[in-house]
Amino acid sequence: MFTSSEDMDTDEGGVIKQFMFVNRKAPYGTIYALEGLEVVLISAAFEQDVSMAFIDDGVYELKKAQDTKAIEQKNFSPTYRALEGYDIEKLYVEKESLEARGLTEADLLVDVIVLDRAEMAAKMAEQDVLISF
Amino acid sequence: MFTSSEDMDTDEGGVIKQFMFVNRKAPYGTIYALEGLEVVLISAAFEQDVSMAFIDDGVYELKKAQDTKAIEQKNFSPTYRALEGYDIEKLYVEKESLEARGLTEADLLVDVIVLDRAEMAAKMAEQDVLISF
Amino acid sequence: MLHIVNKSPYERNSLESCLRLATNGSAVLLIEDGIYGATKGGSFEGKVQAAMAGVKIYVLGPDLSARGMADRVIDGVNVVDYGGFVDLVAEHSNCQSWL
Amino acid sequence: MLHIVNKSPYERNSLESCLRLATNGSAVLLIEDGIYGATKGGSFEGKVQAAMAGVKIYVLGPDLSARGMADRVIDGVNVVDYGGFVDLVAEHSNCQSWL
Amino acid sequence: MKIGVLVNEGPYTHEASDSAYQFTKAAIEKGHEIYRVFFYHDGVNNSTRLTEPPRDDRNIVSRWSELAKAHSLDLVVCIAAAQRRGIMDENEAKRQGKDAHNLADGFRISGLGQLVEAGIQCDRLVTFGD
Amino acid sequence: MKIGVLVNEGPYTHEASDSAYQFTKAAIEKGHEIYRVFFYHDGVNNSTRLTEPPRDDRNIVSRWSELAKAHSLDLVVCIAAAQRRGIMDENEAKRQGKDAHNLADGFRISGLGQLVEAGIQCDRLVTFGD
Repeated sequence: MFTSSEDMDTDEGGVIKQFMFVNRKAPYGTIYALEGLEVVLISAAFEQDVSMAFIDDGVYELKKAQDTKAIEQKNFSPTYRALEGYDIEKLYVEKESLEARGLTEADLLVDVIVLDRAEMAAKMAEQDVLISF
Repeated sequence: MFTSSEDMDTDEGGVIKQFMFVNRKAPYGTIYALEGLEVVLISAAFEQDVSMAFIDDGVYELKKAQDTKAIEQKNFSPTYRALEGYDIEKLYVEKESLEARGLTEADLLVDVIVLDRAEMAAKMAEQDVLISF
Repeated sequence: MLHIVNKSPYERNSLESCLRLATNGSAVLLIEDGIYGATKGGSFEGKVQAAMAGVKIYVLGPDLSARGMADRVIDGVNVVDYGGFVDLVAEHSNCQSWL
Repeated sequence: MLHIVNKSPYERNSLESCLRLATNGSAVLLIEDGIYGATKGGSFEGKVQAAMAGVKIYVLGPDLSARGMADRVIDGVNVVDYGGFVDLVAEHSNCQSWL
Repeated sequence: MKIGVLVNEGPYTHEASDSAYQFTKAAIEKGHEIYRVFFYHDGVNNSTRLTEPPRDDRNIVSRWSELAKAHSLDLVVCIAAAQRRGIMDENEAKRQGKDAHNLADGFRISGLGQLVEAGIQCDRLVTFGD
Repeated sequence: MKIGVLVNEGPYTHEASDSAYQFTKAAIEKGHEIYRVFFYHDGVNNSTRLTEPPRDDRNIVSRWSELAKAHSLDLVVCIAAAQRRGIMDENEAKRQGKDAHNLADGFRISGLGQLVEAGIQCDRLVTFGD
């Protein structure tokens, strides 16, 4: 699923931009979380300063214990654990979004950086490129 | 736009059911209001007991003074006024939805029956078929 | 009457509108992203708890498990599979999907 | 920073989340069904009024007129056309669409 | 019991088509009659035979085709919605002067009246969408 | 200024494609360079030449084709998203063993890297979607 290698030309003349992929949707109900991950993985080949933000229902993407057998969709949640291997290590999760949903860091399947709303807002504001799903 | 005449076979053996088309989406941002109207108009040919419910952002569909020139979409709001000619006269609008949006009956482009939430709930419960957009 | 809700109550107003317009004695089935409405600990739980005085709440197990929420179901909410979904449709004389 | 919101605040949480995460001095442009967030008299107006202390609110005129809401704009909200939309994008160093 | 199913969203992007498929399969297993599955709005996009999902993913279109074949299901695609979105059978393509068509096996294109008629004929009509 | 545009929803169902088109046209009129319009998720459905909207409605697909022709726009359709949803050019159809293709004039199919590259090359990237 994540093996596409088209357009891997990374010779962009050394420009390094801050890219943030903003995830606000729950998994499986819509495809945005999955196709969002596909962009994130491709972006790793371009040697940019990449981060992901998980806000609102986007925090559900990281919930442990996903088991999709009965809905016959592919469980793509292990991919979040593979991001480290792509040097994508900045996974920011908004504290207020977690709390509103009764979740804690212990519920998440990967190590994240929890930011409160002010910190998250500041982090978003400093990006060069924000792509939202 | 509303002239399709496929499958106008109305010989259904005299069954008359209560059909309610439930409109909960604003116009133009999505196509549901427009394509919903297309079903409503077709249903008129089947001599059923047809009504429409306008709940939540669906009440915006009936707002006066729609002018779509600048977004280059077709203004389909006059169609609501044509419904009477199809004997579709039961347009139910939820009072609470209007109020939450700061609208009154005077803002609507067609005569409607305003129901409070309890009346609307009872009306929905008595239907045979509900189709929601 | 059976009400079907497939949206997260944190993202959209569907479940809130459904609960506002469901008559006493009707049933509400939560599917797809709607399953989050059946889970414990979040800020929407209180509204669902309050609604349970008048309506029966069901949640689709396959969608719960997919999202890793199978062990978070609010007490008193009934978990069903697709067969149970079909039974709910058959048992109630009409249904409305809150899209 | 420019925030773009295209959803009704009565249907989704997009505008509320945007206002929660917009830093002081940033701009918010309401387009498509998002324009209802810029209109007077509804239950969301207070939140927008409060936000205007910290952020500038813009609304897309073509989408307002399409929905018959051109005469309902909250005082202090700026109406722009597609050209003004482009200018807002150019004037701010980055932008985020709250889909 | 006679059941009608309405599918309002396309494949993959929303879970609606998956849910409708699982519901339909379960209803058949329970002995109910699926009178018709009607595809409206973006739901018409479930009927293109040109999809080619990743090998490790479900094939939503052919899954519908196969279910239709196995149980003689009536899968109806709304003509007006299909025209807006680029779904054509051979006849429509000819009529519209198009050089290609893409309707998958087991689907047929017809009018919205087929949805209303399903509402009249069926004991229940269940909607799946966004 | 160099501007990139990302379109995430298909034609007609959501206003996203309309807004993206009006924005792109206005940006060109203001003298900006549209570096690329990238179609992702259901946005790939904007690129099928098989649509046939009602005569009194806008033709979203050919409007994009014409704008591309008039201003040499680069309209790129994501290959992975296109395969899931049944959008094929002649090459892809051959490669996948499909008997038809439906890509409209002025669009080309390519990889997701083209989106990231647009993010790097452009001064601004604006997203339209649901």
